[in-house]
Amino acid sequence: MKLLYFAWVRQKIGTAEEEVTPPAEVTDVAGLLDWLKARGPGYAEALKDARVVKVAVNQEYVRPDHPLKPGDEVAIFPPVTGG
Amino acid sequence: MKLLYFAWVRQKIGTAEEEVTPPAEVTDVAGLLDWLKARGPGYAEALKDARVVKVAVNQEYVRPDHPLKPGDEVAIFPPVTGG
Amino acid sequence: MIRVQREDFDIGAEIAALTDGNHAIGGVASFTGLVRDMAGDAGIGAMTLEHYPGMTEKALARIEAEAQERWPLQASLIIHRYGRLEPGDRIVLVVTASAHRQAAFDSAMFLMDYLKTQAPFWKLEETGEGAQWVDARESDDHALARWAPKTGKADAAE
Amino acid sequence: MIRVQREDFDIGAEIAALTDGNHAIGGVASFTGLVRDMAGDAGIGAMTLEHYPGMTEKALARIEAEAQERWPLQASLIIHRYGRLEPGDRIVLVVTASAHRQAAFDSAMFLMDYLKTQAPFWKLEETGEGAQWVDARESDDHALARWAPKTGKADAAE
Repeated sequence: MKLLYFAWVRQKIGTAEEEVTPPAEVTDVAGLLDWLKARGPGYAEALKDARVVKVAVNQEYVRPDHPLKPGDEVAIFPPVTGG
Repeated sequence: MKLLYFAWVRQKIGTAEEEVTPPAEVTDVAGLLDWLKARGPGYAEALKDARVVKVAVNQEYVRPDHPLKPGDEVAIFPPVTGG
Repeated sequence: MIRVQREDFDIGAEIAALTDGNHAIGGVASFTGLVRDMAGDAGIGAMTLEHYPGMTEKALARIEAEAQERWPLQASLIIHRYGRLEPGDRIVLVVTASAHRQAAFDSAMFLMDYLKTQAPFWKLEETGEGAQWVDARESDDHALARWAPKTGKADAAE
Repeated sequence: MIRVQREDFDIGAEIAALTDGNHAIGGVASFTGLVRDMAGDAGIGAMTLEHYPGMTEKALARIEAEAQERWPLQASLIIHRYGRLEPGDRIVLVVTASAHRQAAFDSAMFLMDYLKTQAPFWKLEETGEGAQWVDARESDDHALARWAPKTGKADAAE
């Protein structure tokens, strides 16, 4: 599974992208965020408030209960501020 | 008093501007329109519905009861259609 | 700034002249009116815009001043052409610049609604059946009504 | 039409390319977003716009398609820049063209409101106290809410 991070999520985690293989019990977006938070202080800090960060799977916004599969591209980022 | 006519008011009356000296009983815009209507069939046709035509005195929109004085520039025209 | 002219205008150059160097501007709204091929049902070839020299400038200046009073604008521009225009030709340009986008959008709409109902211009269309004066549209009066003072639109800037 | 690019754009040239020769267009609305000197209280020198290549284009294309569905548009354009921008620089351009002015205005406002809240861009401002990510604004969410389907805005074209 390919993970992409943007803006301050990227800065706090310290990388722009990584390839991960979460354990079998991670089946949806909420589960992935919980699993990531346990990977280190940068992750915990970036993802501490799950209601703030946005998640896109395969470049579409999704909700926390969105199911995940191995080949997915999952992007995690703050609320957008373009325009 | 200088009178200016625009668009179909001008076409129906047959002139773009004229200098007139209305009688003393013409003291306001409504009185001027009534006096003009009696000047000929073109005037009568152009001004037959006083609620349709707009009047500006000295380049400001005015109401029928607006008073008139000798040196005024009075313009009479249809509802505007610019923009 | 207002201009009444026979000549065409260059939208990009006008916006640049109005806004370049003013770094307090966050948003610029513009509206350009063009001569359409179809007015109602009859195809039109061209039109002639008649106006009232002198009063036109006064009316536009007053409308612009009112927009400046209602919204915190950094800059504004109204250009309106007169004379003979063909389909696709530009008729009118309104540009408003503000710190925030909603003030720019709202004031541009306000300027257009006022122009349509207050500025002394009249359109004579060349149709298949000869020249015809365009009728004023009730929908333009309705559009104007939304800016009546009671609506408090002046405070709608984001 | 949508474009995501590092390069600047020319408003007049973009509008001309979009509208020239289409005589069904009666009105063209545009909005240009510029980098302001002041964001909140701290003066900013410049900003860097980060984005999500791939998703950005998809998001803009979907937003444009929704505008085309809601309003009878003859043409539309969204350009959004990324990279480092200085005060006064253009960030975003939205252009909409329709037979009638209100459809052009409304759809341009809709596109900007959606862009602000949906398109994956993030602004990093250079302030006196170092670089700082811009916070999303609640007022942008409120602006978006007015386009919820229940309001029937889709039928508001004059």
